[in-house]
Amino acid sequence: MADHSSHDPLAGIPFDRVPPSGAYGAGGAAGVTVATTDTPFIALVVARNGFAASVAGRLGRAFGVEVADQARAAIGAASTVVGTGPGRFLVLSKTEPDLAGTLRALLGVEAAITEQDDAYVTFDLAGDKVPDLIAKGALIDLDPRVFLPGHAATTVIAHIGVTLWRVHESGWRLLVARSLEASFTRFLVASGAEFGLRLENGTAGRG
Amino acid sequence: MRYSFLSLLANGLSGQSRWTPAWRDAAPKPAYDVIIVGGGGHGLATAYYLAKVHGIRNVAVLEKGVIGSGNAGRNTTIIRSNYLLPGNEPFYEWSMKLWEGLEQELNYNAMVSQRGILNLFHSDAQRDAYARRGNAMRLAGVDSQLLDKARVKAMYPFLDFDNARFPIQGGLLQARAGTARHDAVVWGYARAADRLGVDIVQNCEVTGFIREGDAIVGVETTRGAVRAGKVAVAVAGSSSRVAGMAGLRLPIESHVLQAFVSEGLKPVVDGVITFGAGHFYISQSDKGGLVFGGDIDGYNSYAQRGNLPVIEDVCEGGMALMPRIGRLRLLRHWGGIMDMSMDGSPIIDRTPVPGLFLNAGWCYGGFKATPASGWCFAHLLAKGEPHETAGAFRLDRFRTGHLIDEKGVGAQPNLH
Amino acid sequence: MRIPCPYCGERDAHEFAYLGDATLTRPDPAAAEAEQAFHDYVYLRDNPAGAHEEWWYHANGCRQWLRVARDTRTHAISGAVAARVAGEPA
Amino acid sequence: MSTSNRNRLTAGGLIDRARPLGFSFDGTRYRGYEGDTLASALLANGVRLVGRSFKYHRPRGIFSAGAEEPNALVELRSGARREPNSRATVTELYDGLEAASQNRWPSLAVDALSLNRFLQPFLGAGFYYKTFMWPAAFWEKLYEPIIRRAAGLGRAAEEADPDHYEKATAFCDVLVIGAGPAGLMAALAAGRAGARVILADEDFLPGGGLNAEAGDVGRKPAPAFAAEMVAELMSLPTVRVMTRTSVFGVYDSGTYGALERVSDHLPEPAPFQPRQRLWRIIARRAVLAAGATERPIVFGGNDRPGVMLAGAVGTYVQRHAVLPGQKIALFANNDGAWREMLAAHAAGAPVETIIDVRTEVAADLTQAARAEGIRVLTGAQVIATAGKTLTGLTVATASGTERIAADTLAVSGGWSPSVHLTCHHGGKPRWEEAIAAFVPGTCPPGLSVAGAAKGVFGLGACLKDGAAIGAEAAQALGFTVPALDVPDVADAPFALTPFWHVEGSKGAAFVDLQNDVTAKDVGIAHKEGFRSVELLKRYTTLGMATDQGRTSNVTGLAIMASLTGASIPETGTTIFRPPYTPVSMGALAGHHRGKDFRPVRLTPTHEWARAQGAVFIETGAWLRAQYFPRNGEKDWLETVSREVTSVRAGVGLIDVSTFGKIDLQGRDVGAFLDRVYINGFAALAVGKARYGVMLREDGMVMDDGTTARLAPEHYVMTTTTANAAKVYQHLEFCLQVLWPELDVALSSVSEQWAQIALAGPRARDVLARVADGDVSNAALPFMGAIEGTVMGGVKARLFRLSFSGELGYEIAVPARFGAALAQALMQAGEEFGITPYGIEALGVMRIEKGHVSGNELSGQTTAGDLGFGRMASTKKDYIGRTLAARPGLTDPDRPAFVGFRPVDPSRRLRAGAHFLPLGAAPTMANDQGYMTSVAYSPHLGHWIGLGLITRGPERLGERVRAYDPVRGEEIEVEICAPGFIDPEGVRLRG
Ligand SMILES: Cc1cc2nc3c(=O)[nH]c(=O)nc-3n(C[C@H](O)[C@H](O)[C@H](O)COP(=O)(O)OP(=O)(O)OC[C@H]3O[C@@H](n4cnc5c(N)ncnc54)[C@H](O)[C@@H]3O)c2cc1C
Ligand SMILES: NC(=O)c1ccc[n+]([C@@H]2O[C@H](COP(=O)([O-])OP(=O)(O)OC[C@H]3O[C@@H](n4cnc5c(N)ncnc54)[C@H](O)[C@@H]3O)[C@@H](O)[C@H]2O)c1
Ligand SMILES: Cc1cc2nc3c(=O)[nH]c(=O)nc-3n(C[C@H](O)[C@H](O)[C@H](O)COP(=O)(O)O)c2cc1C
Ligand SMILES: [Zn+2]
Repeated sequence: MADHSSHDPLAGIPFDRVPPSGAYGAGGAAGVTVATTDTPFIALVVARNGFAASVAGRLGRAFGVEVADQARAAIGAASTVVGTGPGRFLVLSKTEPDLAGTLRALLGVEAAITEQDDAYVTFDLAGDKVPDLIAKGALIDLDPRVFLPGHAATTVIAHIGVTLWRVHESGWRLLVARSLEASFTRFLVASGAEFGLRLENGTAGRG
Repeated sequence: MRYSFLSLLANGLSGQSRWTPAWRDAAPKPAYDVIIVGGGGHGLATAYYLAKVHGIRNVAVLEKGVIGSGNAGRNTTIIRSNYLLPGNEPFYEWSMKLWEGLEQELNYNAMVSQRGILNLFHSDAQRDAYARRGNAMRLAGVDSQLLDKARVKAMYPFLDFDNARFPIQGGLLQARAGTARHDAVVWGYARAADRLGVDIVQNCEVTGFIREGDAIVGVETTRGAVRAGKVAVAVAGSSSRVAGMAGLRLPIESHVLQAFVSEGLKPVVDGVITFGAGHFYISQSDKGGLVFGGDIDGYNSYAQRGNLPVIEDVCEGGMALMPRIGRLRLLRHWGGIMDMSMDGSPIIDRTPVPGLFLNAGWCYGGFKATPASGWCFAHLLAKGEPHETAGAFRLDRFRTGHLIDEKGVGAQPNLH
Repeated sequence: MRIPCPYCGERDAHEFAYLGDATLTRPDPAAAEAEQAFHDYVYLRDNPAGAHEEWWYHANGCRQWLRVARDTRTHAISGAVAARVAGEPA
Repeated sequence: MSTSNRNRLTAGGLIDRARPLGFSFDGTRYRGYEGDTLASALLANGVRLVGRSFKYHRPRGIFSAGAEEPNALVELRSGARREPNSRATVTELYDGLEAASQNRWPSLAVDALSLNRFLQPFLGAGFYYKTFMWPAAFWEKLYEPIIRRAAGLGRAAEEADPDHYEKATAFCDVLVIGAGPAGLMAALAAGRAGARVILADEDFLPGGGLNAEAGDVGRKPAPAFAAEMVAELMSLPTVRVMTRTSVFGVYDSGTYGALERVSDHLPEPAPFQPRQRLWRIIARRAVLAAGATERPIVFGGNDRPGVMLAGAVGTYVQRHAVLPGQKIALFANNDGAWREMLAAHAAGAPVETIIDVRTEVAADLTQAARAEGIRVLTGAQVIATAGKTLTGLTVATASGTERIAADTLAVSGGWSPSVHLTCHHGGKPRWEEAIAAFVPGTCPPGLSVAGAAKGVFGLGACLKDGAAIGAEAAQALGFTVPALDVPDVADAPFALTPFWHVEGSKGAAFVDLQNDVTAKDVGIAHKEGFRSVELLKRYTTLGMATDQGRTSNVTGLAIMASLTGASIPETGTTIFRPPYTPVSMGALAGHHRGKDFRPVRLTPTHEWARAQGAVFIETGAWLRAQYFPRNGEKDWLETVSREVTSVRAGVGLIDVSTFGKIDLQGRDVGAFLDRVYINGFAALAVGKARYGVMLREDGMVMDDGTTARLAPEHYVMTTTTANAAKVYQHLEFCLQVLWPELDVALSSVSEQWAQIALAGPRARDVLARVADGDVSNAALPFMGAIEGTVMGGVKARLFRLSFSGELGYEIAVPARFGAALAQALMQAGEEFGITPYGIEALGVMRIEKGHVSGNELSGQTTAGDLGFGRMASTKKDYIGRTLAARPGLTDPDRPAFVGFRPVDPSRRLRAGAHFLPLGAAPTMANDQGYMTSVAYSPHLGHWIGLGLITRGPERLGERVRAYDPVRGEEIEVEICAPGFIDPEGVRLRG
């Protein structure tokens, strides 16, 4: 673990590498902590024409959450269903190894399913300063009074496409395309340094 | 009054009291041989060459505001003839030739300044594309040089050669390219046309056409009806609106392009530089302002102003290319409405409506065309035949498929 | 400029890709004069100064094609609907 | 350190005398205090000459106390942090500040170019348009370089800006711009109602006019009242107060641009702090409370250091406890300026004379002045000034002229509301006769104006107006606004007689101080017909300097109006454009510079490739392995040739994950693909892949790639790397807009799958060791596509495809297994000498094989040009079919795709060379096409090329010239079929 105290928190870190785990920026208690993980199982459900509501209902019943066809994250104990577009749901699961298979069985002809387990890197951001940090890249209203737990958005942060949702009071989850992990982490480090940022890169399944 | 050191001296000694109007502020007469709609660079140049080259002097230029208040007065002043396609290249080179003698021709210093344009490339594919273009230019008898990185560095050592996301590999240089003082071009043509008898009528908006049968025989304006043998439209960003009054739909969308100027500075950039890995180009005006721009905003607009995303995009490109400009300040930014044609190239042609002629589709690149556009449009109006260098700029090329698509992006104006 | 995406809510225009006039209909390729009709469809535009119906694709969002009503003189946006539920072209 | 501070009052002001700050100007060291600006500190130290003007290099001093400053521009800091053209009047003093004067040589006091003033009679408006034309060649060589060196003001830093910048976005219900009395009240009204409020002020000390106000507000000194308001606002949970933040532009849909100067008041940014931050503030409503700017009166010698706006004199005295001079005179046309001077006098400023153009001035004012021993001259005009910095004035009165000693002349011609932001959407301000000023006209949607910005000049009225407008904004959004107690302040009437220009005064009378535009220049413009304000501006450069004519525009147009005889509203103003005050480029770029200019996409095997010694190259957003050099290889060509040879002789692998991968599911996928590709896909068998070509509707080729059918209702499409996003968007357009009835669901799976191409005669041997199932020719024939597993259970898709012309496969595995797959293949292939290869070798092999790629898919080529004519189905409609039939696209003379070989095999080919018939002159008319791609073929031992040439396929065997003057080369080439290797395709079917 490296502790970076220079003026430029990214000094010496090659741009084509994920910055190493460690504390960046201002000292003291970190204003933001960032943990990257490979969420084990992700699938994208795209409802076929006319089935969006039905698909939402089935997903909700199957995972024990309230799913509507809108930009919300329905967060269950083992699974989360995130709306990313009309009739489009990203399903994340900690426990379903063949998530796509399960979903195919569940939804039959009502939806097209694709495996997306490896498409994203998950960034878990925690701390009071998270909205301020994300506001340095995104043009959406993240005020904690407006963007409530369970709210989700698919948007751009610093030229990088992101799907994000607020998990609970001070926890936020961001999905970023795997190929952009290094650049996105650089953005977080550069922008979070003023608050003090602690980065923990997960290694599960990587490589 | 002819302009010279002597006239300057005489006026200086007489307390600047003897100057006369650069052009008459004419009122519209009832009829003209040719009416030119639009007092931008193109309209005024057309009037000048009609009078000068073809002896047609009973001509009026009708301008809805003051002359030069359109794109002629708000562009980034780059002149060049570094085009790729045979439909374009000879025309722009003809324009370049006219620029080269413009001041003496007009007796007006338009500050035509051939300090060179350098188009940077950042990949092998881009290099090959520029080589293709540079060779095409040579075939048309135009100067071009393909520079490697070392030569680019020697010219502009302060570009980011060490830490760039898209490293500079080299550039295509046209040394004869450069800039001209935009307003002076307008005023110079206006003054010269006026001297030859052309009426320049300002605050005179064309609001409709007078028809006899199919043919157009004059215009309705905010200052009354004016009849004409021929009506020539050169209204740039307003082409669709004016053509619409004659019942024509054009292969054109109007889009906004923004431009930017910094606070005045001692010399920073000598020539014109374009960034090949983003949307940014820059030169420095003789007054010291860095004049720069980038991509169009990308949506239909008549508002003459743009939005932050493109401003940010342009400045990101600027900082990526020239990290020394971080502490320099943007002084002003504005927008112009361009007539983006469906293949990115212009139209100088008759229209299906008898008596109506069209000069349009100049996109973000018509300033450099001003002299040749005027020359060729005047030729068409006088002779009834296109000028040899402008023969490809036909309105029916979209129907026949003889497109002049320099960028190869097809019928999507916001990508040209 | 902010576009009211019916799914995502109001979003800055830079999240979208623009395609222009949304009042055009792809012609019938089998009809007589199809080439002329395609020419008009692909190349000719009303290009109005004022109310304009236009396509915007929410590329960095819900991936919907939206039909947006916007004034080209003021950039004021009066509404946006998804292409798929938009029904017949306006 | 000089400790003089001789012009500092011993008490009062909003400076902290306990916190002295050292600074230097032109190398001399001085002292100021916290709360000073550079300008106030210079004045405190008696420094009056601070700069040289743009054109005539005339000595200039400090003219204002705010953002409108035209004269006191300095270079701030040094080295890589040098900031030219910094206004001393808004530069917050910090310890160690270094400033230098600019636009002078060799020194500020002795400036060679000040000789220009002798040429001044000849250098009137537009002089350069009238001369420097002879001889023509002298312009670039002689005249222009001189002009360029003389022009400009400060010098840019020569090194990269070392500081960090960032951008951020904030949302609010009500944005209040300006924290003067009106803004504070507006923010309070909306904030107490519970609205989310942002209050932004460009000053480091909120309060606006209150900070220079001598009187009390709500029984407290005005600055204390302001501080109390700010404290309450900061305590409200929904209010955010942003100081040092200029709102610079009004963009669409309630988006405001603002610049926060986070660290400019520090010697350098604190660790991990940006220097500045660009804000995009998205506000449902906004209240502009930006105040007003005082304007001068134009008279001969009005640019002498010591001539200063009256309000600025007041601000320096009240706020900074600085006396701008020891002998102060006022020249004005309005009551407000009198009050300002009386208050300054009361605070200790030696005001000796008041000169007013009006013959009648309110008796209370004249009496008050006389009571203080101030001499009053009414019906009088200043007609000349004297001194290097001001020492005296000549005043014309009814009884003649007289000279008056003064080191400071306060001037006031009235006030102009700061309407700038109201004009950013093209709104035109309206002339208000009562105050002789422009007030806001049509405002951008959602923006209302309060206080002096709207022409409400009394302090009491500003407070009330602010409260009302703030309440209105909150109410419009549905908030209930509690009643607000607005302190009562009795406002004196605002009495003014419009007066612009002392005609017949001696010496140059400057309208635009920074650009050296004089009243005479306005006269020249008038004579020459540049009478419209827009022409006046452009011809004379009036209002085009760094201050954008804050103090000169109205005066200039008033002078023009008096010449034309038109009224001021008929004459109109020029348009105000953003930014309201200049904004640094660094802030507008934010984080996105250097390597972070744009994000980089890394392939799943990036680290693996690095470990293999790869050299990487940018291809669009991606970074890809270009080649893998080995020790002893002398150049890239040797490496690439080795890689190609190894593949063709044995086997190699390359990461091709960058291709776009689109998953299509549904009943109608086959029908859909038939409409987007020129060739047919509905009949493609399950388990097979097919190459497809896609057109734009205008008939040009858009993209190509293979699409495989994995199940009856399930296809996966690959696109080129460059066009991945474009094709996806296009397919969504077709489905959502053109054919919403089709049952097709699209998903991008580009990121999910790592894809590795394995090629070479031993490819199957290698694959067999890694795949878990049967990969024999029977199980996986050419163009086969099957799902299975590899490496003992890793889900995989296996495609038998070949770009190289060799027996080839593409193996897709979930992205996190990409590197493992590469490793496994390397291991499995070890005995066959497997080699990783990069995109250079890939390119060589595809050129050898004659496949088209990015260089050929230029958007200017048709399917016919590229040899795909026969692929196009005639039995169905597809996008682009109709317009591809236009004569221009079917002309048999169009350049068409073929191969080229050098007649002399030792010669190198170059992409971008044009083709000319042998012996033909190098002219455009003889141009027949160009070389699109070239490679050195190790297989053939010479360079080969692909290209487009007129009627190419009919001319195989013919020789032409490849003409490449930009690289000084020209060689003879032979036209050949595009496949240089295995044209029959035996290898790939093997
Ligand atoms: C920001 C920007 C940067 C540019 N940079 C460059 C560059 O660097 N190099 C380059 O070559 N080109 C550039 N261009 C393009 C170039 O400015 C234009 O192509 C060119 O000026 C158009 O021709 P014009 O001068 O005749 O047009 P304009 O000056 O726009 O003239 C058209 C005139 O028609 C008038 N008009 C419109 N409707 C009517 C009516 N109904 N009745 C009467 N009059 C009417 C208008 O008021 C206007 O004055 C740029 C354009 C913009 C907007
Ligand atoms: N003496 C006179 O005749 C006269 C004339 C006019 C005004 N005044 C006085 O001036 C005051 C006017 O009050 P007010 O509240 O309308 O204005 P103000 O001048 O007190 O406050 C305006 C504030 O807005 C800020 N500001 C301006 N533009 C900005 C921008 N774009 N972004 C961020 N901040 C910006 C300024 O820094 C300033 O603090 C009153 O005290 C009034 O009496 C006096
Ligand atoms: C080449 C060029 C240089 C310019 N330089 C300046 C400048 O130094 N100062 C300035 O205020 N505006 C400058 N402008 C911008 C004009 O003030 C004005 O914004 C532009 O011509 C568009 O007109 P509009 O803003 O009236 O619509 C420049 C414009 C051009 C085209
Ligand atoms: Zn959306």
